[in-house]
Amino acid sequence: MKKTVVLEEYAKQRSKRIGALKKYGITALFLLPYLIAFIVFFVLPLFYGIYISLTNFQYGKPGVETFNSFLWFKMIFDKSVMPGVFNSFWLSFTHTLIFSVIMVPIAIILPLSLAILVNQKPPAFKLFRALIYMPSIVPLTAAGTIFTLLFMSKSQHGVLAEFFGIDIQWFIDNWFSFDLFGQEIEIAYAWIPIFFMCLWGGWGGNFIILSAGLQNVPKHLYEAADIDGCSPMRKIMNVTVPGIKPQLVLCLFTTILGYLGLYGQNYVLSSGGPSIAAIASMPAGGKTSTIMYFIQDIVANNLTFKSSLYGLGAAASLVYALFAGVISGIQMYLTREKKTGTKISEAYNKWHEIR
Amino acid sequence: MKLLKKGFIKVTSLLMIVSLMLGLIGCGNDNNDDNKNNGGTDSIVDDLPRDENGEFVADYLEGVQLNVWSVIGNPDQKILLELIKEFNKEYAGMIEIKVTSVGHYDYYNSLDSTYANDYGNFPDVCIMHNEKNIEYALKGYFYSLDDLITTVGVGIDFDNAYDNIEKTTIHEGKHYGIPVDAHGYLTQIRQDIIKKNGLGFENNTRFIPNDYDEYQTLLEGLRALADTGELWVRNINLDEDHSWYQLKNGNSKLDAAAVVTTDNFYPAFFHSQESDNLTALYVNGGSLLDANGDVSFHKNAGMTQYVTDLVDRYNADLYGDAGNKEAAFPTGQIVMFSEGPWMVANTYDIWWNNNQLSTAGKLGVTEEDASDPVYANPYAVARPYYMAADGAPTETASKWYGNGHVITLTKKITSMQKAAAALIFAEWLTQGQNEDGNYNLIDWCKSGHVPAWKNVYESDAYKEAESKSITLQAMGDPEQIIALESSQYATTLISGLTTAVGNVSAQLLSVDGCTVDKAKQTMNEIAASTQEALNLLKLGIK
Amino acid sequence: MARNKITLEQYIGFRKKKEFGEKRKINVGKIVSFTFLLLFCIVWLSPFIIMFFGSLRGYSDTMLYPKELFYPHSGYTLENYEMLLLGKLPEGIGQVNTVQDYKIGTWFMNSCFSAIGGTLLYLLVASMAAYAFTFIDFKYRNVLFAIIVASMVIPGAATSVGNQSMVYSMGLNRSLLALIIPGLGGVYGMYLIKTFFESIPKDLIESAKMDGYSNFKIFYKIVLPLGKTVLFVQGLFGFMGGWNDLIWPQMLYGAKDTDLWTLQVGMAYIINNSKTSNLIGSALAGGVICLLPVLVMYIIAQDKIIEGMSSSGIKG
Amino acid sequence: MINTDNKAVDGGMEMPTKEAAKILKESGYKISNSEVDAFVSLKDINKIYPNGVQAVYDFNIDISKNDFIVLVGPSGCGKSTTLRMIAGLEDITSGYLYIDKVLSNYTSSKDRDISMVFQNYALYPQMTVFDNIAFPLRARKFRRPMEANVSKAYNQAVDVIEHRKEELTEARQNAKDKALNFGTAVEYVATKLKICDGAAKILCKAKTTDVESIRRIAKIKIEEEKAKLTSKGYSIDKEYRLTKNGEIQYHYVKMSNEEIRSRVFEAAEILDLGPYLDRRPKELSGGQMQRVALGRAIVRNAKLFLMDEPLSNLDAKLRVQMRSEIVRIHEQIGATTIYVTHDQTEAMTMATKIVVMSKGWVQQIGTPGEIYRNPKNIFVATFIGSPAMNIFDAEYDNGRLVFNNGYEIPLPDETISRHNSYYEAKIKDLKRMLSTPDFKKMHALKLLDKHLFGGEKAFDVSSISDDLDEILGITADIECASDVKSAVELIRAESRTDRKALLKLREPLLTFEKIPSSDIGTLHNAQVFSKEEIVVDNTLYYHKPKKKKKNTKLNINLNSTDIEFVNNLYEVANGLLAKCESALVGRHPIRVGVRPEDIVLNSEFEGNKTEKFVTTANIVELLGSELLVHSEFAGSDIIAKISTNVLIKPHTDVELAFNKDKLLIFDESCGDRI
Repeated sequence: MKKTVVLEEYAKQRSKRIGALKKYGITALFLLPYLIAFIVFFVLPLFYGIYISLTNFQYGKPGVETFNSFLWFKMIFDKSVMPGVFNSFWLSFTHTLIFSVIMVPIAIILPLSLAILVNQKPPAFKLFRALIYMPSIVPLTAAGTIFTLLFMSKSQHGVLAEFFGIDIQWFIDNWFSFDLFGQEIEIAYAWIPIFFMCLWGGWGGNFIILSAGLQNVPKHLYEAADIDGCSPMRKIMNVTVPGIKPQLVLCLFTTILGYLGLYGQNYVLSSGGPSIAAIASMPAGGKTSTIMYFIQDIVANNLTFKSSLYGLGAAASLVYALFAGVISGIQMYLTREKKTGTKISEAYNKWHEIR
Repeated sequence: MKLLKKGFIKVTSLLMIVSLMLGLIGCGNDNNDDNKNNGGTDSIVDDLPRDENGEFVADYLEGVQLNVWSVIGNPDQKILLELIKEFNKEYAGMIEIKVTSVGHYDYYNSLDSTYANDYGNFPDVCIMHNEKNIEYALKGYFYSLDDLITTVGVGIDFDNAYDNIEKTTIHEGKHYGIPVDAHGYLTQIRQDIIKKNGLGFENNTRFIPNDYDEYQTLLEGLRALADTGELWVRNINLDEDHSWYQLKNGNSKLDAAAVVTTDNFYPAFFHSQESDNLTALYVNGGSLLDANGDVSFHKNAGMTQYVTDLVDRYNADLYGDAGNKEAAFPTGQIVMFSEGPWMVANTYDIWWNNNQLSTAGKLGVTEEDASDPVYANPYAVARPYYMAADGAPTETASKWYGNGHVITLTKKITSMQKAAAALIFAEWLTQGQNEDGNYNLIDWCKSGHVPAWKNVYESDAYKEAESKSITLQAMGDPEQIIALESSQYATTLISGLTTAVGNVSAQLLSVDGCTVDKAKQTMNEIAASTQEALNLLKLGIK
Repeated sequence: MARNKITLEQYIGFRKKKEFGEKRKINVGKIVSFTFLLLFCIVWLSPFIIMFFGSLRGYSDTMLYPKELFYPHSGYTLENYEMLLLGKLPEGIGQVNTVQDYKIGTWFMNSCFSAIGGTLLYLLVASMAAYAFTFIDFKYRNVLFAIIVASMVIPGAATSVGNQSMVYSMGLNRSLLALIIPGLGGVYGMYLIKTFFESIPKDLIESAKMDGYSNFKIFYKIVLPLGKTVLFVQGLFGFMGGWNDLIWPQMLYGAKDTDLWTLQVGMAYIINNSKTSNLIGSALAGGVICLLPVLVMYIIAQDKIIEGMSSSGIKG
Repeated sequence: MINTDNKAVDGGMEMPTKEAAKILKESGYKISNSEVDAFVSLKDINKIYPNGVQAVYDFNIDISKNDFIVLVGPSGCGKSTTLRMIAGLEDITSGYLYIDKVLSNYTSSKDRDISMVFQNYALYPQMTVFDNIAFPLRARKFRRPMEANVSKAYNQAVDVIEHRKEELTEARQNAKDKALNFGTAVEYVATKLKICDGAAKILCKAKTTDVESIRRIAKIKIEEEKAKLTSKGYSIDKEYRLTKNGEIQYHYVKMSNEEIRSRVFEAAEILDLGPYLDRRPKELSGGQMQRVALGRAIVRNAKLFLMDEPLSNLDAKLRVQMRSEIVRIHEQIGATTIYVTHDQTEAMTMATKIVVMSKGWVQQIGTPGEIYRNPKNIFVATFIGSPAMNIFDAEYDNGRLVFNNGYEIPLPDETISRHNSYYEAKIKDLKRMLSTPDFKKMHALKLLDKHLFGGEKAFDVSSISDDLDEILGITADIECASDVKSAVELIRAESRTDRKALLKLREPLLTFEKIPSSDIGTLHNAQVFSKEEIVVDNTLYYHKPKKKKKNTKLNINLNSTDIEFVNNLYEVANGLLAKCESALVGRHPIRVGVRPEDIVLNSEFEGNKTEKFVTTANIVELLGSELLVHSEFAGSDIIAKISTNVLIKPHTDVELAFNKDKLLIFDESCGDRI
């Protein structure tokens, strides 16, 4: 028998449906261009990368590759398959870790202290703010040329050698060496020019974000701290730093990712550094190699590796992506908003009973 | 939290489906022609019009366009372009060659990326270095040419090419490229400084060292004189003051235009890495790969001698990377450096053996300087004779390494007409003769190359050209040049050898220097790592 | 200038203030920060000075008289700039196996086109997406946003090969679009804009909806004008990113299509060439040339950025 | 660190500067002033902002211990600036501030031992309530007697073991079944048995409960500590305090957790913040946040409490509740408090002493009742009391007040005599003022400025010569006469003079040193509260120019003589004098003020009331027990507050009358109450 429906109910249903449809239409209209670009140029290549890392992909001839049962991943994680690749990968891994452990705190504390100084609004602070940000807009090539000129050897008339008589073969000699779980790690002098180049121009963005954050810290908190008898140091720790916590978290996130993916500086300056004999012809077999250098050496710079070892490059970048993901996950977890407990109010109740 | 999880799964799965579907389209439509992977020529369509008995009809080629990539950069790029213009004029209407010159800095990079991603722009003919011929042929880029030549009936006959040069283009008996020329790195010498300071051999008449000992004594002599400041030096740059002066300080001349001083004078510039290493290897009978395909350059005694000599005999103060060699050589800061012959022929020769040096009285040139042939043209060029260590096998002792250029036909060619046109061009360049009878190849060789073909070398037109150019005289008989052994992993092997020598010479500069056995140990380690790279590549390609 | 008139009481108050000699509380913080910042800037900008003076040194000077950096032996010459801009080789150097002649003009235009065009397009697309993420609450909004933000972690290298073959298969690589279109999926800019849009009071949007504004009008009339500051900030970051990017264009355009190169790729090619035959002067001049436009753009925009960032309270 | 031990030296002594520095150092830079006996006193405090705006004029007040002072006034009257000056957040331009009899103009705000509650609470967002309140205690070091902690702890432990063993076991049992972690268990036991944390720790840790072993350990430890201390020359008195040859040694040490905990819990108990101690400020409501801010201030029991409009962000009901709470706390703690508000009801209900301020000037200081009953001038009268006092314009005709609608009120003789004596005093005062040299100079200035700023560039001597003579006459007997004479002769030398010469003449006239602040105060009131509101170019009175950037410096070159004065005090004083003289003689306009509750129903009121008059009640508001009748009389609308037992319907005529002895008369020109 014919389905009967209450008119009012039907009208409500219909308008609800049209409303939903319209809303989805609008969302599609707004979101689609971005989403398409995001999928086509990020998600898709990512899956294609994963697909490549599972096959012995020939750069020249796509489509001919066959599944090689995780050969590349075995090579990265199992020393016995190809010791040279294993050593060079994990060596560049340790280089990246040590360097970012040194650089990340500096790249946060230096801009933070400069931001605090500029926030004191000394005379001509606008000029200082401009000058401090300027090194970080210098493109990689220009900065590379400057620092190569600075650190060239005496015979090549490097500026440091010529003017200050520092006659160290920066890109050849070793600075010192130490062993880490039994494996001898040599720290080359070449790391010093890279360190100075990162120190010089790496943290401009952080400086801008932090100085913007500082200006949002409410003034009356400083006055309250004054009244409560705070020393300047304690004021910074209890008012300034918590005040700019969201900006600090953002800067920490981007800086960690930035230095884990260090490539430009050591490519331009020392192109992987003095080569280590044992892994010289392996991808990134140098003393200033980093993970990204290992990947780029396969994917872009070295033609023979590029044509036949592309899968290894894709696998290495996936391992790196996983590692970077884990690190930023930990960082997010550590800096999340802490939930409040009830410990103190319990103690209070007991104290109250006793009284 | 539950909603989030459920929502999360739904959205991620949606994203996955969309991207996979798009992915299939993405890599699907890569226009990968089928004939990419093997060398076979079956994919060429035989569209050549033949008359009844298999001969070609008269104008069987018209309007064929060839897209040629050439690796040759300045300064000899000009000469090649002129030759091609001439060819186009001669074959106007039949064959037209459009040449794009891609510098050696990224020739092979763009070859790879165009082949992989942008096949439409892949060249038809490549003029490239002969050592990379087989490597790229086996990547599936080039045709094997033997049967093509017979079908097209072009006058290229491989047996009158020098087989020591031709061997790099052969793989399993098939030719993958037509050799054009050969050129090793020549050593430039300031014979006037050697003569003035009395360090020449056979009582100061021969200035080119023939073996290690003579080379060593010459360098040490120059160094000793320079250290004590008695070294006579002069500047042979155009319209500079050419008068001799000693490096002793306190010499008035010295302070004025004090360019060369005791501490920036170096007897020789560092070996030009690649070709000198290979010369040392081949001259002493070594080879990059041994019979069963393993890395063996570190096993050759001569090679190890060459490397250890760097450490104990030619130590760091005999060699300097004296900045820019083109600028240091004329001023007298360095006496010997090695550079490609194409630079010598086209640039330095005319500059430094200029007539200013032979006209007495002007710019400080004395009567005696002007008259003496050695002082008049101070700039001499020679082969690196001294590379042979004392245990070197006799047949290779007097030879030297040289790479060269080669013409290859790429898989882009699918019509026999184009193949024929390409081969005709190759024949024209290597064997062709212009109207007054001498080979076109000779014009090319004038810019500092030695022909790879016997008939061209033996032709008297070449003899006459050789007499005029000191470079060709220095390069001598192509028979002496050993080209690279043909191998699929040429780049990795060469870079292995270069890194080995590079590492040792870098250690020389470093603070704690380098000892003989340390150098040996580095050689072996790098050889082992190159071997491992080889296995890796084999693994990848399987 | 109209003289300020003051009341007599005011005048008497000033006199008393002067007699009492109110101790001008010297702000120690200001003095310390001024001196430290001054020293810091001098040390930090010395590389710029070296670069600039180095590029004015003639070719032979760098070789023969290395010590005289600031007052070169044979005076300042624009030799290096001529070599780069006009391709005129100084007489001292033989043709250094350069093959491509330097097309600085086209490279500069390419760089401008890709940097400015790319940034503007990205701003439009990203702000529309940010608008959708903040103001329209469709079903899986938060989940989708979480996924997009999570993707920030994955490095460029992991997707570079896929991107490259994607761009080639779309045939983009024969035009400069290949520099612009892939960038539209960038996450950091959209995240920045979204955090700012969140600080726009919601009731503003609701009231506009009440007056019958369509979503587009709201976006165009209210949200964009309000968001001017963050768009400006992201615009500058985008421009800097686009202008200084080297790895992606270098990977994309091989050696042969030089007229598609950006300035950075061109400079890298020159610097690598000149580094081998150590024409340090021209390498530094190359550096100055690619730095100059970004510098000018930055000086114009710099106080706008800081004010924009601070007033908008970028919370991050 | 506040060194409260050395005695403050008397600031009044005269001595050569060299010696002064030495003494200052000895006294730890603490100067007190013998005359100053009040707990907190402010002498002639002035505040001039760099941009030239003067926020506070000559603020004088003496505050005795546990007073509740309220600074009240319209917004922008300088009340919170004064508070911030006392708190040390703003610099004091001139004048002396004594806190606890110590000159603390330039001591930093953390050494002034004050605590402050801000208008927007200023709580640290990232800390829990407990930390927020405990923050001041943790931030500084306190002066504590040095104690021999070890022996104290062990003695107490031994004592508990011997006598109160079962209490101990019971307390430990409680802690165990409440599953407290060790730290909180120790605190629990310590508070339960009222012993110090150290002792509680020993007891909780000691596994065996046998007395013998604990006593043995105690003896060794105590001996050890005693040996150590005596080697340093200390001896331990009964309460374990270290004494050195007699007096108790003090040292600055951070407060122990136990003490902080108990102090914070006490404050929490007063403000019943118990359940919220773990919360974060953003999770609390406005009232709770305000109480936390109060807690933070209380916990330190500082000498002085400062509150900057703490209730202004709360809703009405909560505000009333918080008011009573603050008063309760004030009585409980008894700390002197300075409270700033713009709501006069708060002032009336909470204050022991109210300071009414307007435009930077203190109008009146007094108890609420005093201020309510006899306000000093019309501003105080209208400001205090809600609904506000009704003001009428009337005329004083020797003993009678005549309103403009003919209604007359005969005045008692006592008011008349007060009226005449007021005016006579006023006239005498004004005459005295006008005869002072400074006012003479102002008079001369008036004459001169007429020409100077008339707009011409050059003047011929003849046209201004009579003014010159007059100036000479005026300034004849004051000390700058000679300079004026010489300047005039210079002008007279030529026939035409230019501005420069006149400015030269003006220079000596510009020095005013000895004008007492009270005079300036009266003239200020005259200008601001008089009826006609002299339209003063108030660009510069304390009012922030909107357009101009906030801190651009006032671009007046003060030591140049080319300054144009907006008003001239001589003129004002003269005008006032003229008015007062005319007031004495015949009819003169006057302003009459009547409180709403003093307008009574004619039939109801028996007391001494004036003639009745009939008005129509436009609006009648029922306010609980009273009626507010809005009507209109003699040209200005009035509000009467009448008890509700007579119901008045709106728009009906009603007979009202004024309560005669509550009539207030205000002088028309300077707003003072007569």
